[in-house]
Amino acid sequence: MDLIKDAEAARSALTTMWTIRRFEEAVDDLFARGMMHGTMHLSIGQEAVPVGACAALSEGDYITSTHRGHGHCIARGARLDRMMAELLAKETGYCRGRGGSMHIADVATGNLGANGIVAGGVPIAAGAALAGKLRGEQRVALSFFGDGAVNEGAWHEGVNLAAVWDLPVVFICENNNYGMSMSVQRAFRVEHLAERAAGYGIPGVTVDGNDVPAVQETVHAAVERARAGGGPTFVEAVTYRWKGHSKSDKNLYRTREEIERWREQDPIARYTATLLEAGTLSATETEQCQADAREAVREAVRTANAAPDAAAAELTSAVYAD
Amino acid sequence: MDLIKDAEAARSALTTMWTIRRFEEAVDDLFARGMMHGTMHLSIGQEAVPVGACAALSEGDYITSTHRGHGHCIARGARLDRMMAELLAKETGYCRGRGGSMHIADVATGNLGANGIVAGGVPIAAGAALAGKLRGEQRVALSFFGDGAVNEGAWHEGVNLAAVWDLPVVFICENNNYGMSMSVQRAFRVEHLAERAAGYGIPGVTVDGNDVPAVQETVHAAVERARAGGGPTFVEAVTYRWKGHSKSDKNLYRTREEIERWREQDPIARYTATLLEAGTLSATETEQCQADAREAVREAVRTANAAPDAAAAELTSAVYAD
Amino acid sequence: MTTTLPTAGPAAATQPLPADPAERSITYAEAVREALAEAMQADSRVFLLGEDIGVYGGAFGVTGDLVHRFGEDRVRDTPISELGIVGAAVGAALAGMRPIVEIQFSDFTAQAMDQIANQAAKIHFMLGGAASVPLVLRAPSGSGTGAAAQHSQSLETWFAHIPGLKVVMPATAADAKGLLLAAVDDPNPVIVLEHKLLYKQSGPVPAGAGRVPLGQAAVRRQGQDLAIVATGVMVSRAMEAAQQLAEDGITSTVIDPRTLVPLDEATIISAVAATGRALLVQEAPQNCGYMAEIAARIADSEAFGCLRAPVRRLSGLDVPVPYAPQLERAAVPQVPDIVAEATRLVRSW
Amino acid sequence: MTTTLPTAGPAAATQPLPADPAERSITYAEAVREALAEAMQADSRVFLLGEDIGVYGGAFGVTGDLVHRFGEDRVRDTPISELGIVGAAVGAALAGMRPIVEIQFSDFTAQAMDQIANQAAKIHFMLGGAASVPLVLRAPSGSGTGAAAQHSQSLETWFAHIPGLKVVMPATAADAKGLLLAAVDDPNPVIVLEHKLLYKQSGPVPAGAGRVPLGQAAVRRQGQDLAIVATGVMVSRAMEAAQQLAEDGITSTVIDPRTLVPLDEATIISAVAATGRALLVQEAPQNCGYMAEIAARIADSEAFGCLRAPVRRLSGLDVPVPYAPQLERAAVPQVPDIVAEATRLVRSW
Ligand SMILES: Cc1ncc(C[n+]2csc(CCOP(=O)(O)OP(=O)(O)O)c2C)c(N)n1
Ligand SMILES: Cc1ncc(C[n+]2csc(CCOP(=O)(O)OP(=O)(O)O)c2C)c(N)n1
Ligand SMILES: [Mg+2]
Ligand SMILES: [Mg+2]
Repeated sequence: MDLIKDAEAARSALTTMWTIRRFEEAVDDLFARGMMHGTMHLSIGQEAVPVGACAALSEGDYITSTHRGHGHCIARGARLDRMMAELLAKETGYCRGRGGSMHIADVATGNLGANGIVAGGVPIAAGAALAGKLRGEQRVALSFFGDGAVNEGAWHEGVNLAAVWDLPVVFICENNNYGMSMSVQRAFRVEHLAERAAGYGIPGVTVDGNDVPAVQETVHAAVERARAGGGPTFVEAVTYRWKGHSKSDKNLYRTREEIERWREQDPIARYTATLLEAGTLSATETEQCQADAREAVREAVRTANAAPDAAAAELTSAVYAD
Repeated sequence: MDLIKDAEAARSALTTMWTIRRFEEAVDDLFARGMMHGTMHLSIGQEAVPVGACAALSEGDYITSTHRGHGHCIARGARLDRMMAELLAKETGYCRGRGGSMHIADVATGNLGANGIVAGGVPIAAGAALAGKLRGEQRVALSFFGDGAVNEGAWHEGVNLAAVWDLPVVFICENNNYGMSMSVQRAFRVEHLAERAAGYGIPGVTVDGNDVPAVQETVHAAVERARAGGGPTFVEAVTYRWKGHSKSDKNLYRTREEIERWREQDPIARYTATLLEAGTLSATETEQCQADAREAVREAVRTANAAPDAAAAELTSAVYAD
Repeated sequence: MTTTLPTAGPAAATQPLPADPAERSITYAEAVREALAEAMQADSRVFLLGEDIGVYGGAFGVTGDLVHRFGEDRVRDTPISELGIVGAAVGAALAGMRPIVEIQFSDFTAQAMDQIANQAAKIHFMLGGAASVPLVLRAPSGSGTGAAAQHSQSLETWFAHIPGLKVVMPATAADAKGLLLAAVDDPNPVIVLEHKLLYKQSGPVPAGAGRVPLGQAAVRRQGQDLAIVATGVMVSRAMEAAQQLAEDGITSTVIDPRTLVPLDEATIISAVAATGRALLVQEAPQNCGYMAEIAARIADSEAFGCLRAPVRRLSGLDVPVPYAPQLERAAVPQVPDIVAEATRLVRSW
Repeated sequence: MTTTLPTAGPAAATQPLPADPAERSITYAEAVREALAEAMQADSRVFLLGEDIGVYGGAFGVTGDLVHRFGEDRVRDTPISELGIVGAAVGAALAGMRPIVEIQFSDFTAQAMDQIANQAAKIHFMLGGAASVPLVLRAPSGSGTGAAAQHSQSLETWFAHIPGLKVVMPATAADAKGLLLAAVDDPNPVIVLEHKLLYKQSGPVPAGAGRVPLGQAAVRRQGQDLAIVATGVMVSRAMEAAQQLAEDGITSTVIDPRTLVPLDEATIISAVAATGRALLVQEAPQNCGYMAEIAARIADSEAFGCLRAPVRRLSGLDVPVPYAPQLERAAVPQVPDIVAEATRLVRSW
């Protein structure tokens, strides 16, 4: 797949990036108006990573996601109305209102779940890859996590298992430069997080995480390597979150200037410019992508709002599977 | 300190190596005769690591130890009689019979404890080093652990904290090639465990762990670096345990030939030969070291045997400090 | 080496929950912060470590501006690595410091459980008393914020089950300060489970207010018909319920144990003996929750002979905490539930 | 999505502990191994992972030669990384496999607690039922081997407190096999706490012996004067005590719950109601141990009105398990302790 030259692929990628942005803007707005509950972690500004990475996957592949997981879920193909319904605590939500933003997942698309636990999905991805390998399948598991996750024990153990067992996993770090308020400069003593990979005997590569074709290409190589039995790869995609970490964030740990500089690297604007320059899509077409996304999100909010609230009656019967 | 040329230092190091060996042989024997309880992890064949490493430390420095910790405790200067008393479940033991082999410690010599948990001591060492640093002291903390520990989350988190906070810690891996039955070849995808260090931005060095002067020299450099504010170092000392992992080991995972090859690398014999060759000690003197060690261990067994058994009466009052 | 379990604390003081308007009133979060500041001021060995406790001011704003007052060394932001952080605190405590760790959500104690349960709790005993681990772990606990199953647990029973740990659950601003100061003084590892919903609640904390000793329950209200024992955020719900019950002619003694380990068992037992009925209210799921321990102690105490009714527990449902606000509310006891249960207990027995 | 807490299991069968000499007798460890082999034979989704379970045969020799029979892929040695191992098992289970993890000592579940309690237990619920985590965790539990405080714990209460987990404690060879087979069948995460001291004990396991359903207690013996509820290694101690008590004219019903979650509460309650006295015996420290839950349920059940005596618990001391054999023995209930406590209970009330 060529996200620069292939018009169909480009249209899809650009629309998905816009969809993530519009979806999260809607969430931000609903939250601000008191119509949404809990806390929300928005990935606005980081859209190139989920879109580029998921574009490199095939049907049947698994992903594990994070607390900042709306983008992953959308990029992997989930339905917007069921996502929005989940956030609005509706019975029609993906988790029937039991999980909310931090546990959203469309299992049908191989999404094994967002995770409220930093690095929680990393060993889970290794295990999903192991399952495929034991069955002799060609499935790859892709694990999304943030820079902050890389210092958790779960990350270390999960990556090492995948490495020594040659598991088909792609570990993709969304390095948005902060774990909450902790900058990567303070949390690591290496310049590139990808330097961690060598200690596990696996390749590590750093890519511009605001460049969607670059992300797709890099992840694609890692996916192909994994599928061919070459084992895991650690991909570090450097990006930035525009919004606060969550709703409690007063942005005291970074400057307006820094945020401004990164906003100038808007992955959607950059990709649009690339496509126009390459002549892959016309301005009308890129605008259509944006409009389609807005309409899809609007429709999702409408559908979700109309759905029945999650019902407390069946709480205790939902704990165990049978 | 020059363990090759300095006769006093050499005498002390050689005697300590013999003491560890004789102590553990006595333990092995007492256990076999049913006079000792629980399980024991012997470090016979690995004596160069604790002796070389502790020779590089100063008074006031801390160590954390492991389940295979008799050597660390002895090399750091503990009393043999109180150690033996502990293993024999006596009231005079270092832990009053409550800890046993896996929790033995002489706190007075800065030994913060053996540990039944693989990698348990690693973040503890980082914290002890942090304490010294916060008080503006010059103390170093040295953390012993095995190759198996390096894959634990606790190891990862402890090492990273030390790295990002520039803590005066020396992480010393006793790579005896196996974590129980798991060979380093199966547990790691790197050739030298020291390669892990780079991912934390700290130096990593591999040393012949059966060469006591080499261990001392390498650790000494790391200690000096730490004391000078240069932060932690990861030292991998490659060695081998002659005995089984513990009492349940049937040695099914390695060959007699492999064990034989390593026995030929006996760190005590090698060091003795080095000293004789260098003319630092005479044959009479090296034999005296051996004899002194045997006598000290015998005396410790006698003293410990004569001591009263640990008393159950004060169990519940021993849980909380006041 | 003395405090053993069960410890009957000193006779509990009767402490009314309603504020005396003459007294200074601050929030629970401010009270915690004040205790942290006073402890650091008084003792150079005290320092804080945790995720985002520095310039961010803590996920729940508890540490606030402390980093500006005490510097980054003593208000130490950490990478995200709970096991390493608690382990480092254990090491620092062994080496003579008095670390106070903030675990961002008490759920993440799961990550640090080895250092909490296998190291901090046991080292003093395992080393035969040769060392101690004076370490305080603060961990925001409980549901009610819509943060769902991995950010809303009430795990006190995990800690109370491990000999060597002390377990504290402050329910008022004054206790949040006073118990924390006592915890810092204690030579043992103490885990303080603060409740997220209480952080913004204000209460009287006299300016010079000092320590509240561990092991002393607070009798928040006295009555004749039943004894209600409640912890954490359930204390204020129990008080509200008691008020409503009183209007209905049912009077209750409300006891807040404040510290679960050591427990002031005597105060609870005598209140149950006096009223003949016990209602035990917790937010945690019922199965093996802390109130099972209280129930078991009552059922094997002098109060046994005085029981006029079964010992009743009212707990969170045995479910992970759900996200949807209506489900989340349904999953833990609310004031009307307490009123209903108390009424049933008194009217049917 | 049905099994809820508390579950009153099907009426419990009366199962005598003493062996019928006509039946095949194998050790508890062999019984576990047999279940593992049968499960792997029957279902290609089943595989094992854990530290040293391959050529070493397991720290307690449980997996033995299985690696030679099923290969290194399905009897998978792991690096020392409990959190990673359990996490990988969660992932494999989500992806359609049936992993069985051996945690070398149950104490090391502390390392894996996040994946056990925050992931495995909650995923089915958090995802609204869209996925399940059919995962079995085997963990050798208990004291008596001189391995001291970090290798000897009985942590069942930790797991029983987390909704979403099932908790099993087999006390005989037959149950070790039958309950494990049932656990493998179960679509939920099940933790099986095997007891180290039982591994070498033999018991009747009929050649074709199959599943023992979860949620069904075993009444090991029947009597009139009191009901003894015991778990793990305490079951055989309780049986020995009951034998001695009988010689002294005191007859007891001995109940082995076998699964703590789901619990066959009905069998326990009716035995207590019938005898009017309950003695609850566990190895774990008393405070917040599982028997607190049983006591609490008794104190709030139909049996309440039938109680002729306080509900008595006999537990491990609230101390970390000590190393010295004489201290270790003193720290947990022994047969004479059970006899003494039962006698006191019957004679004084
Ligand atoms: C184990 C654990 N520790 C702490 C937290 C609280 N927390 C949630 S997100 C977060 C920051 C994560 O940073 P990063 O991994 O870089 O992801 P980002 O938020 O930047 O996308 C923290 C500390 C958590 N959820 N889980
Ligand atoms: C957390 C934890 N997991 C597993 C064990 C069981 N165990 C004790 S020692 C050991 C092997 C350790 O290997 P290594 O670190 O290389 O040290 P060595 O025994 O070779 O000295 C294992 C698996 C343990 N004690 N703690
Ligand atoms: Mg980040
Ligand atoms: Mg080793």
